[in-house]
Amino acid sequence: MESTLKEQPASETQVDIRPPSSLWRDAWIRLSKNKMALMGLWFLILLILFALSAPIIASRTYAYDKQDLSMTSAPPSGRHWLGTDVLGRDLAIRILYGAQVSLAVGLAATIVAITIGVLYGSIAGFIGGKLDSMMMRFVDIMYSLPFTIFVILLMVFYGRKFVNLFLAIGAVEWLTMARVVRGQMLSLKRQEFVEAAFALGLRRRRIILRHIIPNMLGIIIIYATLSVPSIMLLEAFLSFLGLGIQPPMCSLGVLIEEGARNMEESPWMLVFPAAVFSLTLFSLNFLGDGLRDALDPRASKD
Amino acid sequence: MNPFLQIRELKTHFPISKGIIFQREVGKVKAVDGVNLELQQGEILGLVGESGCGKSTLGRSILHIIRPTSGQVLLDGVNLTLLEPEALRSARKDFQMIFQDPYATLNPRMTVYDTLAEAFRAHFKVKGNAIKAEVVQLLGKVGLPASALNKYPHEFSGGQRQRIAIARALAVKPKLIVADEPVSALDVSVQAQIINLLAKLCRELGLTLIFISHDLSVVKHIADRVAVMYLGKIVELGPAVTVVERPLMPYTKALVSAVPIPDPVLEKSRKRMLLTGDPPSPINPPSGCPFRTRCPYAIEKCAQVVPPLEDFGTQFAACIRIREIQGLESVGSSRAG
Amino acid sequence: MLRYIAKRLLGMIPVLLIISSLTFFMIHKAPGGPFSKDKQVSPEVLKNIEKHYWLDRPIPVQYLHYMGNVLKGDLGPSFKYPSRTVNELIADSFPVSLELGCYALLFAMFVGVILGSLASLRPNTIFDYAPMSLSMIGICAPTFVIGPILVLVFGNYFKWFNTGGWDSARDKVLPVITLGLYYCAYIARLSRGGMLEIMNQDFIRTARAKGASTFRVIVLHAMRGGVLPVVSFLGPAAAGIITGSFVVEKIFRIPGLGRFFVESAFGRDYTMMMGTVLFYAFFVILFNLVVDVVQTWLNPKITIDS
Amino acid sequence: MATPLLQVDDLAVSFHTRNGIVRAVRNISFQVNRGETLGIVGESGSGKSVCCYSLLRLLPMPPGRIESGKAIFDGSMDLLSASIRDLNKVRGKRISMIFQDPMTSLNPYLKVGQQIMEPLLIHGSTTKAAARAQAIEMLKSVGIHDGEQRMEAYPHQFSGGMRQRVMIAMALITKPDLLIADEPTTALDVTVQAQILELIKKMQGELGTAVIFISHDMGVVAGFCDRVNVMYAGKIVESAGTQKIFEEPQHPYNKALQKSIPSLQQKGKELFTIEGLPPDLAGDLRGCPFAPRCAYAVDYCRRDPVELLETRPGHYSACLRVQRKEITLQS
Amino acid sequence: GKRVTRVEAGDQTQVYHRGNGADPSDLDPQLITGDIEHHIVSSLLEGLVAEDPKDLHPVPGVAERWEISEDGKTYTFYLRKNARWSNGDAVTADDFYKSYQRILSPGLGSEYNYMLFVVENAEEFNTEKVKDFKQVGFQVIDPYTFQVKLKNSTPYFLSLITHPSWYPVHMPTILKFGKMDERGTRWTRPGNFVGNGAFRLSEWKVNNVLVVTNSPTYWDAKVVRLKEIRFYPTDNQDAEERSFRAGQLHSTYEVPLTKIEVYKKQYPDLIHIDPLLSTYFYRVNVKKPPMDNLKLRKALAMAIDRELIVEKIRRGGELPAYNLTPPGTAGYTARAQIKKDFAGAKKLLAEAGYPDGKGCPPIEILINTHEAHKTIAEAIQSMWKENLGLEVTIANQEWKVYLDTQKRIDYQVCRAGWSGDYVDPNSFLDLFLTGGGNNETGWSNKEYDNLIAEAGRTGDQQKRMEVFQKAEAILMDELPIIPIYFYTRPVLRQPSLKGYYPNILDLHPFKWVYLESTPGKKE
Ligand SMILES: Nc1ncnc2c1ncn2[C@@H]1O[C@H](COP(=O)(O)OP(=O)(O)OP(=O)(O)O)[C@@H](O)[C@H]1O
Ligand SMILES: Nc1ncnc2c1ncn2[C@@H]1O[C@H](COP(=O)(O)OP(=O)(O)OP(=O)(O)O)[C@@H](O)[C@H]1O
Ligand SMILES: [Mg+2]
Ligand SMILES: [Mg+2]
Repeated sequence: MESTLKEQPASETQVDIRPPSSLWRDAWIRLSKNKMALMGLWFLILLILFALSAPIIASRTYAYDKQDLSMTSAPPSGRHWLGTDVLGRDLAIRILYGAQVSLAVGLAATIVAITIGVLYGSIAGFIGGKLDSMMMRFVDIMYSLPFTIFVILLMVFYGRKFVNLFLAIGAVEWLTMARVVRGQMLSLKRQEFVEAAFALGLRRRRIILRHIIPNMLGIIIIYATLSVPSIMLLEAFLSFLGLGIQPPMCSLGVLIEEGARNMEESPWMLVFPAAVFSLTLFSLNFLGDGLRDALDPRASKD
Repeated sequence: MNPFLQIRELKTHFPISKGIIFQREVGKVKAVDGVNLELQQGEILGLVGESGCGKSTLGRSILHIIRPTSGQVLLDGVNLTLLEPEALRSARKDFQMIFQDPYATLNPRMTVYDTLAEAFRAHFKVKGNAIKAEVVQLLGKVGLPASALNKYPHEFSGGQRQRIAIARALAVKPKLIVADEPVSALDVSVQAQIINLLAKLCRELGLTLIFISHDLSVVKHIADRVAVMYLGKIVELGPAVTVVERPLMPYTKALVSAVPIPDPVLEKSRKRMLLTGDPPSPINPPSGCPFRTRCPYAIEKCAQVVPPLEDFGTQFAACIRIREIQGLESVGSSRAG
Repeated sequence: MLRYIAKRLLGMIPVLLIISSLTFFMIHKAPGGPFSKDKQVSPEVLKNIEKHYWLDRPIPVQYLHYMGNVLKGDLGPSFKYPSRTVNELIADSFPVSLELGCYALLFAMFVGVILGSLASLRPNTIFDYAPMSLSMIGICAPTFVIGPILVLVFGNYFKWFNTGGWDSARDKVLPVITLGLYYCAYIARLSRGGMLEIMNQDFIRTARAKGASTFRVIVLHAMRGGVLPVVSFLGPAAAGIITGSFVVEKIFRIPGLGRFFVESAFGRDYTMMMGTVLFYAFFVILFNLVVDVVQTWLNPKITIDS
Repeated sequence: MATPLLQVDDLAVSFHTRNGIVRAVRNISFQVNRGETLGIVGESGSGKSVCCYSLLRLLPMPPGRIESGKAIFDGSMDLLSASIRDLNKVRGKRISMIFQDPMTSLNPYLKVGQQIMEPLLIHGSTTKAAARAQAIEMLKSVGIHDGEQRMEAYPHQFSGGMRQRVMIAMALITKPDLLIADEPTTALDVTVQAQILELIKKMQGELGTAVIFISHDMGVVAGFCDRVNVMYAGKIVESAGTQKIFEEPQHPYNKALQKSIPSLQQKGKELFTIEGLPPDLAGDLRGCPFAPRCAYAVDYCRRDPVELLETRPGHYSACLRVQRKEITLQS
Repeated sequence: GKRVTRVEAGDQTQVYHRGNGADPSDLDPQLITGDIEHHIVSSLLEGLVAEDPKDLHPVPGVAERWEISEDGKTYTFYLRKNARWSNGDAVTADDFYKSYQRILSPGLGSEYNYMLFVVENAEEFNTEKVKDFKQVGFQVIDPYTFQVKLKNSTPYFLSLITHPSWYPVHMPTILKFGKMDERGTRWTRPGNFVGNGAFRLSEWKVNNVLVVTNSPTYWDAKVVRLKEIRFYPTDNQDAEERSFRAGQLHSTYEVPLTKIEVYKKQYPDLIHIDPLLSTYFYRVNVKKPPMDNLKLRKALAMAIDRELIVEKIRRGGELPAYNLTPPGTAGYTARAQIKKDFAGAKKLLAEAGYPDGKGCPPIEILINTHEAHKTIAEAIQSMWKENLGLEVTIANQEWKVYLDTQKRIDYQVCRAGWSGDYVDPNSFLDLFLTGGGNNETGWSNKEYDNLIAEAGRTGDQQKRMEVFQKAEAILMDELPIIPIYFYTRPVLRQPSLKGYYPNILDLHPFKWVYLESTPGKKE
């Protein structure tokens, strides 16, 4: 059995073949074992697919703006599965279209806002000192400027373009993120492992991106998943100001507002859009929680 | 020949403040208080001293991990204290630290592979596979199996973590390492392995090493010279064997006499020179000689002058009564070391 | 620290100046004026009104005039309420908003942190999902949905609480919950994340080894570090909660400041708007300062480098 | 003989990780008597700490799992199956623990003083003031004399050795029946170390405290412990009175270990080391785990199961060849 | 135990809890502009002439009788001697004289001063063409005789002067807090306010509540049965409705659209749908192609199914509007009407050059953001699309931006509404005079202008109406506007609210209102 002894290094080379696992790869493995998170992921994918196929489904049944004033505010029925709205439009189709708009706006704007917020907050927190206080005062200023007027000006001078919608959302949503990230950065940058990375001679950018941000990803993800719904609702407000989507197009936020107005008489108008909204939110959050847990090697269950 | 590392009048003080809103500075911890040192390339300096005397702080100040309050550090003729941040950063390739607290200094979200590869990438332009080979080799050197690659710091034992930290410092192939108790958590066999490795690196590649340790036998074994610190100052400096076997300073003597011996019979039977008195606080150190409060030979004069580090032929010591004490000792000499 | 605070407070002045000038020029750039109505005011009358409010002068002159008054502590007359000054209106409504906001914030923090901590105890079990789902009600159902529902259920059906007003405790419960729920969700989730991060640390093990009960471990050992992310969220949240209560104020007929923020913008009530924006800015900055101080207090490793 | 203070039977602990099951502690049994000091030495990563954590159920679970075993404390309570409530009454009061990594084991958000006082406040009926006085006293006895001020400091303001002493003070303050000390003096200079060992000894003398003492410092073990367990790869490979361990090693690993001690070797020479790497604990270990690195190993060593058996009176070894008396390892 | 609701308590103590729409901005009768303030002020002050609670015909107010000269141009009012201000002062002719001087002084900038422009030289004084107020047609004959000279005979003069702009104000009080023509002084605050109405101001908390209590100094105090009226500003219809349902309000300001049907079915005794002197219409920018095309405008106007909108969308008992002036405005009903004719519309569209909508650039409907406007715009959008094949978009703008856009006539089609200030077709038809401030369509027609002017001069009511008929016919022929429906005001009222009658101006002299609970009828 001399050979078994020599097997020892052999098993090492076997380990060698495996690609070195990184935080993300491990996270994925762990995530794929988290049932709730997976359910969230699947629901989101499904919803996105559904939302994207809205025009196809719509052309087979009813268009999103097809009114039937003889069937206004009709409860769910065989013809209109989820009922109709005050103008007799098929709610199911409208929800699909609304989801399309809301998801697009919510996800895209969140990504933009988070990216800006994280970078901004990290830099401010990491470098600290004068730069930090200047950057944070800028955030204070942005917080304080009257958003409504900002949006109105944006709309009046640059038109009701979709880009401006993003601009408006982007202008506010990153602020809180920046502050939260800065707070995290302040405590993380004092951690010994950051000092060690520093002593290693790593570039600051690398320390921030590779060492610190992964350690606050949990918070970032949580915040991001919460941003999506707020942005969806913010979009409704912007539509109210005239920026954003225009009737008869709709978004989930607009549908919910409409539904809230009719909630006693025609509860389905609120229940269904709100359900889609909530499910999106729940999925996002369970996915987010799952991701957070997956990204924490110490919390691993497997 | 110019010394490879020159440390001049290095001081690092920490302000101590009280209160949250009405904060005020109530004093300073003089963790390092005027240290002068010179090291040749390839030399190993053992740094010993009482816990809390400022060894780690000295190490970190030399490497500018914390900015020293004053003083200068010259490495290979380059004054680190004057370097711009970016220049200092790239200069870090040449000097590394093995931290005392390995676990805290490992990024909890990085696998061992990432941690070590990061060190490579910091200063070398190498591709993935090459890095991997290097990393595996490095792990082998510190006695860890390749299966450790994909694990996170929390999945290791104390000693294993310490070895990861050592590997990380070695990864950039520095010219100077400050090793802060690098082997304290290792069993003797692994400890031997690491010490051999470090010694070999110094011998063969001209690595300069400052080796902080409490284990005098290890220090004696590996170090060329030993510096003894007390309350932020170097109080004795000389060849390792001499300092350990024939210490001049009363403090060093006490230290040496307290070294445990791995032999139950000898260990239980021997006599120790126990220090009496309170170790002074670094916030308000005693006047004059910092050791005088616990020194059996202290006289009034000790409270008046700060003893300079004087050359006594074989070694340097900071005590105004060395000669008298030596005289006393030669009468009733006792074994030391 | 005191110096730092003083410095930050001093630093407020330029920031407020920037905010006020930006706002001033922004609102004057926005189409429509305070006296544009669907029944057009005759030009002669309009001229007279504008003269009365200095609106007929060049904008920089108006600005200087306004700022001069502000420095004297006078925020000017309100356009919407001609017989009242902005100072009076803020003084009347702010205490209400402050009360509402404080209750809501306390509610959000209390419930949020509890739910978050509970969830963090056994992640990915029903004990995690349940409190998390509960906390998310606040976001799933936006204020304008949850508010009416609460009123319908507890005001109209059970008749436990009043449907509007701001006088008795019966008036206050529902709006506080409505306003707090949204922030509660954020706080719960952030504290879950923060607590999980901490609960895996070694020093929690130390606390356990001392025989500390789970409660003690959480409250004494984990909470301080665990709520750090919540704390940095609190600055924006507090500012938002005190002023962002517009919808709640409308639903529950609360005479708070929130509506002035919104309505002054919509009504182009320039002075009211400037007043509220300055006031708001002051609070934003103040809260952020408080947060920064609390952060250093919670985390001894953070030093304030002034 | 009276019942031992702690009787551990067949303890097995594993970690279920994504890289497989790491069996960190493999069915070990030992006992600790009142007033006795049990030393545990061994390979880094051999499961010493894990074994101790599992006694107080402090392992991160998951991924850790206590697979089997009993740990009867004081003849009555099984630490491994007791309710958390009961356990909490014991933890910190009757059994204290000093952790290996003082930096991460101290709460960075709390003042040191508060942390030292805490065990008293949790268990005792002491007032805050009394606890405080006691804490300062305790700090003094571990060599931190400016306790009044240091109580108000935070851990990161301490040096490594001071943090370790804080840990020690925290563990000793309740005067436990059993002290589990996981490398308590690694960061301490020899004078302070001596002082602290003296302190523990004094306590043992006065209160009959038993100590489980993990250390790599053979010198300290030699001077401080009554009995020593040598661990390797999750198993106890040798167990005997201190003197016997040092003088008559009964396991090749122990013998090799002793040869590696630097103080006994000549300066300038390479230190003796054990060739090869310790086995991967995630693997299935048949036979003697040390066999691949053992100078004495023969075929069956790698094949046959080993057990810890009494090879001489009071001296247990897990070496098959020693058990079969094929080799003697006298140094 | 069961809690006594506010309404139940109020019924016992004659405290009327009234949902009053938005928050009143001021109580100066000469500065206020909205009906919200109007309601409150009408309880605090009384003019020369008051309204009958049922049909609002002029009844004696401060003036116990009046004489009208032959030519209908001179009115002489004889004030009652027992009329008192709330501080005890007598109400005299001088008070009226000074009040009118104040409202007409240019410095005050009263937005409703034009209500007085029927008086000789009033406009001239206001625009500073006449400096001396003595030349204005007001005259104090003696402390209790007051004379007004009009420019033309104005048949609706007596109903005109029930408007708050004709209320007297207490000059000493005003002068106590500022100059006579100073805006926004504190004289309107509780404690300061001195009125001569049936109630006096006792509390005014912004956004919270405004309380008036009955005034012992009022000359007709014995008929006033209410002790107190509490006006609650509730600008959220749904919240208001919930409060009503919870028994916290006796009456609401509005009813949410969605609730109308429910109440009509379940609580028909609580909902009241009152007609309103108000029209909902679309303005059309006649200057901008393609809307400058009359045929297209006609096609658009004809392609709207107003019945459907009223029945299916509004559901508040509104009337479809085929012309501008609400039917029965002071006995006037327009004869000219737009037709609903989809086929005809199509034909017209083809004639306009856009057969089946082809070639017609997209039409944008501008609305200010509001759920109701949005829904109607969506419906009309769909109708134009279906019936005419036109591509229509909707743009919503925030209120002030929308006003600005409308004022600059920078739109194609834009939603609008108008309520008459007084019950007379003139209140609607003079909107579209050339260059009129509220025209906002770019439309101008000489003949129309002349007709409206002629109507102003005509004393004979019969003839006058005919002139208006002609004018409105022109308007409906040229269609600078597309009428859609006539508003109604659906409100909720507790049955215990008595002496409260529906009328076209939604005015309810509180003097006559009282509370009387009908036992055993609740829930
Ligand atoms: N959380 C964990 N997940 C996976 N493996 C772990 C975990 N904790 C410890 N281990 C493994 O368990 C084994 C025993 O660890 P332990 O900490 O008990 O070693 P030790 O004997 O204390 O070593 P040292 O002397 O280095 O502290 C090690 O091989 C380690 O890799
Ligand atoms: N960040 C800090 N703030 C305040 N005081 C500090 C800080 N870091 C270290 N000190 C103090 O400086 C002194 C020296 O600390 P240092 O860590 O250098 O000691 P050391 O010699 O390494 O001790 P040990 O052997 O115990 O690790 C100690 O008194 C310590 O309390
Ligand atoms: Mg140290
Ligand atoms: Mg260990």
